Amino acid sequence: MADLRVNFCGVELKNPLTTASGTFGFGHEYGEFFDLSTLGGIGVKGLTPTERLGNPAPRIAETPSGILNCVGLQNPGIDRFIAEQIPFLRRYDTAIIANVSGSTVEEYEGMVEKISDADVDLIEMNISCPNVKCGGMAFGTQPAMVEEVVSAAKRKAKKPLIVKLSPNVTDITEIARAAVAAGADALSLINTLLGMRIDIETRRPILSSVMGGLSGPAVFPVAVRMVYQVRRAVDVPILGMGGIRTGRDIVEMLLAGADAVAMGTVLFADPLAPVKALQELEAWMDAHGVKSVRELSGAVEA
Amino acid sequence: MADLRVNFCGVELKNPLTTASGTFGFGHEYGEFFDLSTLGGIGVKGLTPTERLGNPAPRIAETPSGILNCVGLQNPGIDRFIAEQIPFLRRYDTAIIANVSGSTVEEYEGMVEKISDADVDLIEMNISCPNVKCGGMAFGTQPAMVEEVVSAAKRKAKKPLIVKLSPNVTDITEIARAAVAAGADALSLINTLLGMRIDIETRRPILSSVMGGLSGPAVFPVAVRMVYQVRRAVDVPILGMGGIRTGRDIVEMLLAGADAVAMGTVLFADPLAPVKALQELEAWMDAHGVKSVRELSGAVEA
Amino acid sequence: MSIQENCRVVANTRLGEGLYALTMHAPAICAQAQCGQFVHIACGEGNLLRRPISICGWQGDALRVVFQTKGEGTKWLAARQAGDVLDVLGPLGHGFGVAALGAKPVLIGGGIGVPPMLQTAKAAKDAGAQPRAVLGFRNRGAVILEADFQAVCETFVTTDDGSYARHGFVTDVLKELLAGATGVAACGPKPMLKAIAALAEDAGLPCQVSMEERMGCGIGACLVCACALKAENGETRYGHVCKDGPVFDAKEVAW
Amino acid sequence: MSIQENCRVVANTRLGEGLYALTMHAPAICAQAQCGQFVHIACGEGNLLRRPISICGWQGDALRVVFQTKGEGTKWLAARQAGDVLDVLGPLGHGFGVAALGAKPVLIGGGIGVPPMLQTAKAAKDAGAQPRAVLGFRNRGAVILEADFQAVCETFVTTDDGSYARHGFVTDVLKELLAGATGVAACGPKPMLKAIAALAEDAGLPCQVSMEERMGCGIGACLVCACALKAENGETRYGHVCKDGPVFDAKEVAW
Ligand SMILES: Cc1cc2nc3c(=O)[nH]c(=O)nc-3n(C[C@H](O)[C@H](O)[C@H](O)COP(=O)(O)OP(=O)(O)OC[C@H]3O[C@@H](n4cnc5c(N)ncnc54)[C@H](O)[C@@H]3O)c2cc1C
Ligand SMILES: Cc1cc2nc3c(=O)[nH]c(=O)nc-3n(C[C@H](O)[C@H](O)[C@H](O)COP(=O)(O)OP(=O)(O)OC[C@H]3O[C@@H](n4cnc5c(N)ncnc54)[C@H](O)[C@@H]3O)c2cc1C
Ligand SMILES: Cc1cc2nc3c(=O)[nH]c(=O)nc-3n(C[C@H](O)[C@H](O)[C@H](O)COP(=O)(O)O)c2cc1C
Ligand SMILES: Cc1cc2nc3c(=O)[nH]c(=O)nc-3n(C[C@H](O)[C@H](O)[C@H](O)COP(=O)(O)O)c2cc1C
Ligand code: FES
Ligand code: FES
Repeated sequence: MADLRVNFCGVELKNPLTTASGTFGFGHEYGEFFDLSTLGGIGVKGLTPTERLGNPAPRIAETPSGILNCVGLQNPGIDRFIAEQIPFLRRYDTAIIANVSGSTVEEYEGMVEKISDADVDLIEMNISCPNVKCGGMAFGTQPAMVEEVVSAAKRKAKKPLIVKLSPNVTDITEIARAAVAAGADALSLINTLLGMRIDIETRRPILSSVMGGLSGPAVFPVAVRMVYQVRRAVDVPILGMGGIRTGRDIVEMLLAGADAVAMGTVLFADPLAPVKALQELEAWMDAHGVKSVRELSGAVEA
Repeated sequence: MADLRVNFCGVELKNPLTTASGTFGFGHEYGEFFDLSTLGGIGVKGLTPTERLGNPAPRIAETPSGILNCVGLQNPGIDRFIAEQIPFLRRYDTAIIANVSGSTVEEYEGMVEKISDADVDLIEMNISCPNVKCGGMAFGTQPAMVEEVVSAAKRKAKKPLIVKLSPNVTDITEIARAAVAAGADALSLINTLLGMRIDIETRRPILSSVMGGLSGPAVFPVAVRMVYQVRRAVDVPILGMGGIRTGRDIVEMLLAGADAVAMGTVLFADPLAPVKALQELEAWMDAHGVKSVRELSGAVEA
Repeated sequence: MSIQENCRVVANTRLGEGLYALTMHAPAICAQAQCGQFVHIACGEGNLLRRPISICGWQGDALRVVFQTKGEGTKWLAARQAGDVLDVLGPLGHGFGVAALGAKPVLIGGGIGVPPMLQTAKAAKDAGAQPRAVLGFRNRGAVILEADFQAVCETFVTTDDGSYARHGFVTDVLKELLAGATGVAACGPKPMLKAIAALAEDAGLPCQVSMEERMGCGIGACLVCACALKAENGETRYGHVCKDGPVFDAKEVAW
Repeated sequence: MSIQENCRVVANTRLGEGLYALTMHAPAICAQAQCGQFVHIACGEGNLLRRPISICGWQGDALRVVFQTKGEGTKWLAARQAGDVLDVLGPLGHGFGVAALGAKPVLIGGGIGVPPMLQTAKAAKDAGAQPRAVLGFRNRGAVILEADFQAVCETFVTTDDGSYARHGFVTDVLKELLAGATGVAACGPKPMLKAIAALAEDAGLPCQVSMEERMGCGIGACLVCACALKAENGETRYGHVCKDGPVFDAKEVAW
């Protein structure tokens, strides 16, 4: 029997598979399809200081082996998450990964402080958000902004702080180094790639926000590459994501350098994908005599 | 009957469809499947000052709706291209787009000078190549390097100079502006996204070069987005490419801002894809009462 | 409770130009289905996302959907044959509440919005009401399910161009039926729904409308299928077509 | 001249664990095929790239390939049934030149490298030569096409584990046959080909080997299927398996 347990920043995960923030709501819906305790952890919808309504529809467009989305961080706000959702999630034997987003450094600080006192296991800080004080440029695209926002947040963090990187950068290792220098306990990547589709009949962008985030299997090779690069650049645990579909994809992401992984978009195609992928992972490990999933992390020979 | 003609930098193309450099060799092979005169233009394999052997195999890996490649610019060198290939290509009624790559500014200068005197219609300068004098960082990822290499090349250019942009950057508009400021007559985009796949059985990267270039339908939404952004940033013609598969994709790329397009990876799936796409384009235009393809360029309403 | 069920195609019949009725063996979904709900169908390896299609009706274990080909997904579905197996999620969303529509509901379908109204008509009738149906189509070639409706209740058909039945819009008929009506339910293009909602509101009748939006998960987790609703504070909030809908109270919708 | 042909599957037969023989109606390809060439088959919407498969043989308009399931592509191919249509490019590449192998060629196949040697044996025989075949397999379950070869020429079979026929490697048999041989041709795993090439060279015999590499276009345009060859200046140059090969003169290959 393969040992799937992973220790991620001091948090014991029963297996390396978590769900990607924003694709899994707060777990209720997929909980109708499988037991949420099957998962190593649940990444919840990105939270903001107060309720956010999100963008108008359409918020999704299909692309070859992927999707674009522009949900715009619709969420009930961190307080209602803490009050209403944590008790539900705690009924399951799985780690809770709270995902926080902000539009100023102060917002991030406040969120991290607040969520640190709530009953969650890990804090994931999404820095792909536009910095309203910097002309809307995403925090995660400039090393200086990364340092600033991560070090501010880290000072308030009483739980392990995962910094989630944007892939829309020239050099992901530079950003990873900045985040780790500023105190990130772990990194997660990749968030979505910026993309666009146009409805040729109406000649209008499909998404209400014109451009949106690309995710799904299409981005898997980009995600594997970035995890590989980041693994070689810094020394903190990595939560790898971007297009993971199967148990084999999990193995590949682990080999590239991830310590744990998250699955998102593929759930829309198959709500049982996490259960199947875990079975495949275990069967693959047994067939290959891999005793612990930890042996796989970063084990690519290159 | 729809008018497919496009004037690209003063060169009259019979239609907006060309082939992407490196996917079409020098035309011989696909010429067995269809008449090369069908094409608006042919982008030939990337040329270097002297013959290049390229990378060892494996040079290709499949990804969801895409591929990774690391051919490593195998080519016979610019002199043999001029002597042996131009005469063959000139037998067809189609524009010749010579694609040049270098590893120093001087190499680019020399290539552009030489190819300017040869019988080609357009020069496409691939700046995604590593700059050996700058620690191997790709020319196309730093505005300063872009300015330097493009202005040097432009001084030698006696044919329209298209600068081909790398998508592996934080802000494509910054690079586009640098290229245009330095004298680029047109821009082409996108080159491949950096990606990686690992063979989980051998635990080794599939590609001999570890990382390689992602192309094919998977990247289409990224390409559309970048063409859209660049169209709004600069005022030169754009050759749009990245994952184009059908006539509808051509329309979408034109609407985003391209003046002409190129098709590459999809040829491997279907050697007749260009012929079919042109038929679809024409039928679509007729059905929608679009008289000239030129009406479509940049006509997205956003 | 949503279910993932592998459903064998029993029949896939062409009803007209680009129009198909597909019946599948779906015991678990049929056992729970309600009128106005939808199923989310995986449409081939080439398409990552499922396609939402309304439930037109069911009989025993046989679930019927009626659809129009639009892009790759529905074209793939049109090519399915008896014996093929479909990967289906369902039944999803909130359907029509026939009880709230009273004893004399008017049920309106426009174009490819017609199918879900059939089971709704049956449900209303089974509940003891006297439904009437109004079905609007672009032209003669687009007419579907007329006989099926007539077998259930009094049915009025219109075509936009007058090439079949009454020339005009469903709203023309609705105006005439409002007097005796106790409620209105509709599915179809948004402008049609908006016009119907306005007529019902003027007449003081309850009105339920089935909305459409592009979907991801189909079950309420990804929040992409936003439908603008009126918030209590007078502003707009977003409900989700897949879970809060597809059927909404017309008064709630921010048109 | 390469052709794109839509080929109806005539039969797809399971030969063993993960092993299939697929016959398709391919008149245009058959009309031009030569032994040792391959076809490039589109394997379903989920896979962008075609899959290269050697031509095992043809009879009239019926082309036969024999393949082993490995990943998604070959699994898709294994699921095809009579009547399905395949999108095939072919015949591609340079095959075996039987004339250069002389009157007594030894033809060697290892595992899934066995299929292309069958038509090669036939071609040699048709050309008046007296071929002998040596077929090596991992174990009894992997043995394919033995009877087909025996119908053409004297055939020796080995298994790595001795579970069937002779225990040992094809090279063990080759050593015994070299004396009377005029040439060697082989297809199989690279280490096997390398060992065979060395034996043939020592014996001063011409040797042709069929190489494998991951492919894109399959026709020589994309240059991804590089095979390291010895350049005249003693360095390495890259030939391309799809166009210059798959069959190369063993002396040219930089092993
Ligand atoms: C609740 C609901 C019920 C529906 N019921 C029916 C029905 O009974 N019969 C029927 O013919 N159609 C119905 N539709 C519309 C149907 O879902 C679309 O026609 C279909 O998704 C188009 O897919 P495609 O691949 O053919 O088109 P494409 O345009 O290629 O699809 C591209 C993407 O856009 C989405 N999309 C395109 N049009 C629509 C649309 N109108 N609504 C939602 N998503 C869309 C697709 O799902 C896909 O993700 C319903 C839609 C919803 C939301
Ligand atoms: C000239 C030639 C002739 C061949 N003839 C036969 C034959 O007659 N019978 C047979 O069973 N197999 C043959 N092969 C091998 C066959 O092409 C691969 O097994 C097949 O491509 C695997 O595809 P997949 O999707 O099942 O596997 P995956 O591993 O999922 O394929 C992933 C990618 O790698 C490529 N790939 C994987 N393995 C190979 C390989 N060994 N060679 C080339 N590409 C590979 C695939 O084409 C695909 O692009 C031949 C290969 C070549 C180059
Ligand atoms: C609909 C949708 C909503 C998302 N919302 C968030 C979010 O709120 N916060 C966040 O950090 N990432 C968000 N993401 C990004 C995912 O968490 C993940 O990084 C990305 O989708 C890549 O993984 P995937 O390809 O498996 O989906 C969202 C992605 C999707 C598709
Ligand atoms: C096998 C291969 C080789 C390529 N070689 C070159 C090259 O030599 N020069 C260049 O500028 N681009 C090269 N490219 C990039 C393509 O020209 C094109 O920019 C990219 O593939 C995106 O288009 P596509 O998705 O239609 O293939 C190559 C791409 C592929 C797949
Ligand atoms: S489609 Fe995911 S919430 Fe509606
Ligand atoms: S596969 Fe393209 S050159 Fe061989």
